[in-house]
Amino acid sequence: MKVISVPEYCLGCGLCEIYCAAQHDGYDGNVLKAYKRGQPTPRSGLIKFSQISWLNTCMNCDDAPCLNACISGAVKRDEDGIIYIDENRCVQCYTCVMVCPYGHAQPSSKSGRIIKCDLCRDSEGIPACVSHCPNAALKLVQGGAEQ
Amino acid sequence: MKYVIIGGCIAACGAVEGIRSKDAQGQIIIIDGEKRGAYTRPLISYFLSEPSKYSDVDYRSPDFFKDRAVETIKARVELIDRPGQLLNLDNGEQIEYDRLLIATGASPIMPPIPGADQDWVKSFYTIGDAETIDRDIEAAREVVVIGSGLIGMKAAEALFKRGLKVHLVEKESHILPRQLTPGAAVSVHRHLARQGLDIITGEEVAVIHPDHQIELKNGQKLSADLVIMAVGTRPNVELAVAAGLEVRQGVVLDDYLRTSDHKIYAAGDAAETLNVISGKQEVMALLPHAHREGYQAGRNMAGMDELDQGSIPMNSVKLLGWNICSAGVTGARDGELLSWYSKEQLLEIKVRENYLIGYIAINMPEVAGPLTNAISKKIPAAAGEWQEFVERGPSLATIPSAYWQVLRRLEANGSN
Amino acid sequence: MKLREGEVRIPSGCAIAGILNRSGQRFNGNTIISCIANMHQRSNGLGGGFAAYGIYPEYAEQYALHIYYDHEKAREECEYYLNHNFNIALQGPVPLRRQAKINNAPIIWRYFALPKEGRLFQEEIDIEEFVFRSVMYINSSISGAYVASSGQNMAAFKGVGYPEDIGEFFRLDDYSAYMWTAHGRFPTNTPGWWGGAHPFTLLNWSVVHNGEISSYSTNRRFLEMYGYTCSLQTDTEVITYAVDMLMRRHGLSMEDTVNVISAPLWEDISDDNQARLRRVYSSLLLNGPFSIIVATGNGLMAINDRIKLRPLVAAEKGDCLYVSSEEGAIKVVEPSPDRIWSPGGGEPVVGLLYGKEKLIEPEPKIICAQSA
Amino acid sequence: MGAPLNTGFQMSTPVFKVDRDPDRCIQCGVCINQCANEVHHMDNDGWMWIEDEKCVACQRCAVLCPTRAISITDFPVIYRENSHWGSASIREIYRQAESGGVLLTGMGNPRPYKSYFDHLLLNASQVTNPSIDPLREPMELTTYLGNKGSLITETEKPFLKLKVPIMFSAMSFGSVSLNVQKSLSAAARDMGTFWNTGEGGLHPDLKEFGSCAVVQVASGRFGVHPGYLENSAAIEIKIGQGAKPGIGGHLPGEKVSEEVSLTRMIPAWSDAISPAPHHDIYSIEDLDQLIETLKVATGYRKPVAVKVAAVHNIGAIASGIVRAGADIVAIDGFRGSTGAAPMRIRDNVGIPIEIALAQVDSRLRDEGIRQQASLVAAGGIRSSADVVKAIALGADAVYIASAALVALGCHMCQMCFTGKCNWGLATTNPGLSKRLNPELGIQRAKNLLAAWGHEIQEMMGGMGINAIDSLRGNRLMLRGIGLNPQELDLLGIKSVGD
Repeated sequence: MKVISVPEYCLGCGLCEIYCAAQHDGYDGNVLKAYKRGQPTPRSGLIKFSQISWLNTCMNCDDAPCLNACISGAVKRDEDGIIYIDENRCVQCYTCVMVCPYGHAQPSSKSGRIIKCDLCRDSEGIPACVSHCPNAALKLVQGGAEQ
Repeated sequence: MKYVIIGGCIAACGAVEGIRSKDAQGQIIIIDGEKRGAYTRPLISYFLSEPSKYSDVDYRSPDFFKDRAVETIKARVELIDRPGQLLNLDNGEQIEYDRLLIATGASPIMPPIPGADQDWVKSFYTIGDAETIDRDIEAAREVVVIGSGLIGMKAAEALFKRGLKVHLVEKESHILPRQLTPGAAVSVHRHLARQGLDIITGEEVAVIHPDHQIELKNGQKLSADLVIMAVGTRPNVELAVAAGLEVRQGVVLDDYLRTSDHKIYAAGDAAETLNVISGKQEVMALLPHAHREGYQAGRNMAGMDELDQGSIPMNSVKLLGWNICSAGVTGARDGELLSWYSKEQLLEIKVRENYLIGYIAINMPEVAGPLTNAISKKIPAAAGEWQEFVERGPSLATIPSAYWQVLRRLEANGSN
Repeated sequence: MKLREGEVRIPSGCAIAGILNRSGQRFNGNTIISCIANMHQRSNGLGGGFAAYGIYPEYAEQYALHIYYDHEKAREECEYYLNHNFNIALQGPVPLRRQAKINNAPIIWRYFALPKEGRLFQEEIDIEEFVFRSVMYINSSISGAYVASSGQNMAAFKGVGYPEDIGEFFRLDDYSAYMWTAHGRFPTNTPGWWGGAHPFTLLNWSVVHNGEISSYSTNRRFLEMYGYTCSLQTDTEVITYAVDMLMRRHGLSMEDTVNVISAPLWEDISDDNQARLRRVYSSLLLNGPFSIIVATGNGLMAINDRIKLRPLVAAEKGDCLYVSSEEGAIKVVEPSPDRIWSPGGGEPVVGLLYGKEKLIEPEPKIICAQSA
Repeated sequence: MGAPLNTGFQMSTPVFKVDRDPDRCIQCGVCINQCANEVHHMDNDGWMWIEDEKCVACQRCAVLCPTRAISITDFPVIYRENSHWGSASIREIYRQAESGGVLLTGMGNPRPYKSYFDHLLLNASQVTNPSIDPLREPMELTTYLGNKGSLITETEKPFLKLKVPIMFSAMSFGSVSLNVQKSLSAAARDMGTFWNTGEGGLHPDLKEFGSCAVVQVASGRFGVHPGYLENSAAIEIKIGQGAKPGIGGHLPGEKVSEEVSLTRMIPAWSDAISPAPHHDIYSIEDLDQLIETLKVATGYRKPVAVKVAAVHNIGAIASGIVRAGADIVAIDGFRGSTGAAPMRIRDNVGIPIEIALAQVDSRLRDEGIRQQASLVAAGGIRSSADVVKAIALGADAVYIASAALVALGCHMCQMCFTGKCNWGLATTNPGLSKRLNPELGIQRAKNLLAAWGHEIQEMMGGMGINAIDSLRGNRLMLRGIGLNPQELDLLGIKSVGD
């Protein structure tokens, strides 16, 4: 599974980032609380590329470079095929960052450890970015990207 | 089919995964001379910096081999009998093989410096080394690290974090000589020096005196309770040489990761593989490569005929808070150098005919991944796009559109 | 002021029944009275009636006009009109049996008549169309006059009361017919007007009907475009006119007529003719619950609405065909039928005299729409 | 000659007031990047400010704000009103004194004229006949439009088959975005009904939807060529539009993008003005000729519709149109919408569709020609109940446009003519029109038709009717409430209780 963008219909409004941030770090989707009380950090960043934009989500690659490159075993794949970060194991070497073709996995500005899209695997339902996109420019689809 | 792998570390793990991706039944035997199972060598510096926190350095879960029906024999191989397709082990056993993988790794180089044979002069390559040093520095206050490659730098950082006074001696003109240009090295050097690391470049150790005085060639003397040797590694090719396989610096392989004997493959730090930038076979002793080569060799051993795609030299390292990523060619002779910098950030890229061939990114993790990939996948940009990337300020949004098109992020339907 | 039926539309429930002897053998009215009386509970004493075919063999070529008058002035006016347009072979009051259960009967006369040749020539229309227009004229333009039936060798006997009492009142035991239909009515208010009772007839058509046509206004407004004046505001009137228009004026076969008034669902229509019929005559789809018996001198057709929201049972015994709202009513007059069945929605039960192939013949002329 | 004033000063206060609750605002910037009218701003130092006078109350910011921090209200300073001079009248005079121009507007007549649909009530079966449960019994909505003829023996004329008696009304590419047309055309195809190109030609991307398109031929003849006529389900001659009877179309130059210009076959960025009349139709016999011409041009294989605005003498007009050979007559009531119209025309010309429809249906029946043409009612249909009422009054089907746009996200700000539709509908700006993802639009439009279809079936079932044919012109199913005898008579219905 992965979330893909449809740049043709991405408005660049940024709601995906906002809801992504509010979904993680224990804010449980409460945008107001996340932004008023905390330091919400989106897992996926919006790329505004001249006239078009898209959300730079994780492709959960079949042969994932990050997973293969991680020196500490912090990058893991769960039974659903979702690649996620075991933050306790991350030593911040950024090897995964260096090999991710999408520039998706990035260090958290708070902890320095790597954060990435985990398809909101800790929450019910579809990922927050998909469910809050006002224009269906994000889709949850099966399969991973080839690398 | 019976697979035998000499060596039990990263490349071996990759090979097991590769074999099992095609052959669920074949017998796999790993012959591993190390006491410890597969662990992540780069983690030993983290262990050294904070042993309680980083005690777990295993590369895979403890049941990794068992789950994949792999038999492990703790022994050393004395001889590869190619005509008989047999291995002679130091415990007297003989093991037959249908396919053999040489994944013997590398060993640290101990330079012939007078006094280097004293017991307080240590190499820093295995977890065993790290554990020894950890014990020895309980009473130590000062340390000299010889060599400022990645191992040396991480050793120096770990010991510095443990509260020791660290002297770093590099014979080249700047630190991280294989990774950084002189220009990029300056800022890293300053950053580390500001933190309190004593870095001496362009200088070599002449003698290590028994009185814990380390004399440099310029006559300067440093005192140290401990000396760490980190001047590089060399592939473990003795078995291959003895078996009559073709060996240069490492074991020579064809495009399918086969040695000159097509029943024998090699992968990891002992092997020479394709550097897609130089187009040459080189030893690139890096963990991600070891896994990838092992995996590919494993698949081919299991009957696939897949060309090895090759790889590029690349490194990511964090030193006292600074992240340094580099990949591809960083030497002065190749391509056009474009650079961008702001406070505590630096990006240097090397461009040759619209192709990116190398980069150094200091504290710029955002763009590192796509740049690495642009080099390794040889994705051409339109004329001037790399220049524009640097001029407009490097970011994902300024990466050449050709790159995103190859990743199919810019297609109209947006689907992958 | 209370509006009489014809000025107001009154929904009602009903019982219907019909018996046909296909060999043309005639039998008196007691049988159909027993049959309809068995369904007493389906009526409420506010309407009952019968149609009888083959009762006037001696005047078989004449149009038997049974006309109800509210008062003598209406009779005078109507007879003036009839005398101007028809050659009347015989006229007089319909024989009645006065008895306590039937009150407020109108003046009931019958005329055996044929249109005057000269008038037909003037109007340039055929004889049936002339009679049709005359009936329309009398019903809509002569106040207090109402044509109860206008066919040949047939008549309708109807009024306010239980059907068995109406049968008694009209001395139906004195008549012999090869086909009888009957109707018992359960209107939801007090119509008190004899014209509103069933069967509804036009020319040789008679219709008895149980149900309420939800499409009434659609059907009526469509028929009005073709010169039908719906003076009664009853569903039965609309059904009769619809059948008349389709079969007599537009020349549709019985099957095609069924495909219009009780059209199959679009999803069940496969042939283009059926689809075409639905497209052209979509406004004549009789929608809502009904079971009806449509009769002509040739026989009868009983049919349900297309999803069978009202009861209809049919039975056969020898030459006789029975149709009724309830099985019990048939069993009263024929305890051991050869076959008894319940036809599906939109599935017609057709009974014709031996030797007849259609409900009406000869081939009718097609008369196109006319502007008002 | 009018001329703009040499000052930016404006007499009027803003119409709307935009409030941002600082306790809720997280400065995410969605409001800023979503407002094409540039109401919201944030300085580099994080200071946020608002220009109320630019706000059109389209609600885009309020709807997308993730913390519901934004609310839009009427600006609280009201004019010194009296019962004759409302604030709108006063404000409009200020605007005209400043611009010297005709007041333009969009969407339908918003004035508080009587809405007859709201004075009609439907019947339902009780006891004397059963209502029908649409969940268990078939309930047919299939509708055929065209000249049905009176006799089965006649050669059948071409017709349209609708699975639901609702079509999407004319909205040209240019007045609306291509994505709107993509949404409606695919929804029409999937739901078995039709969409209408409007007077703007057929964009090449929509070629495959020609088979479910009613292609319009209007006074400007924009985009009309043989291939356009051929690639269609039916052809509609547009004489008039309910929002602006008596005047032509007006697509402001700002909306005539390159693509619009190619599709319409007119110069880019210039106003596209359709003449008020067809200059080849100055009388009814001319219409006859144009209808015949279009039929000849398409080999008598397509029904030809004529669309007129509901005006005073609509009964006679419609009769003439049918006698001129139209297979379908579309009547557009005065609530009908537009992408751009002079406000005075929109608000003061035409008559309600309910009355017009009843009159036309009765007139055609009186003349015995109702079978020769189908009637399509348009202009202000808001719900399935309006559809049922229109059909009971005599329509064969209805056109919806405003309702379809609302389904796609329209918030009725009436600013279509500016080309800055924040919902991406009435615009050709690529950055704005991408705001309607047709994938969503198609589903929303389909859902609307499906929902209305279900509701129509429920209402029909209640009346004991299981085919829409039996609802058509079934005025006994209607009763008037709060209508005077003359209105009841004009509608051909009885009062409640009667």
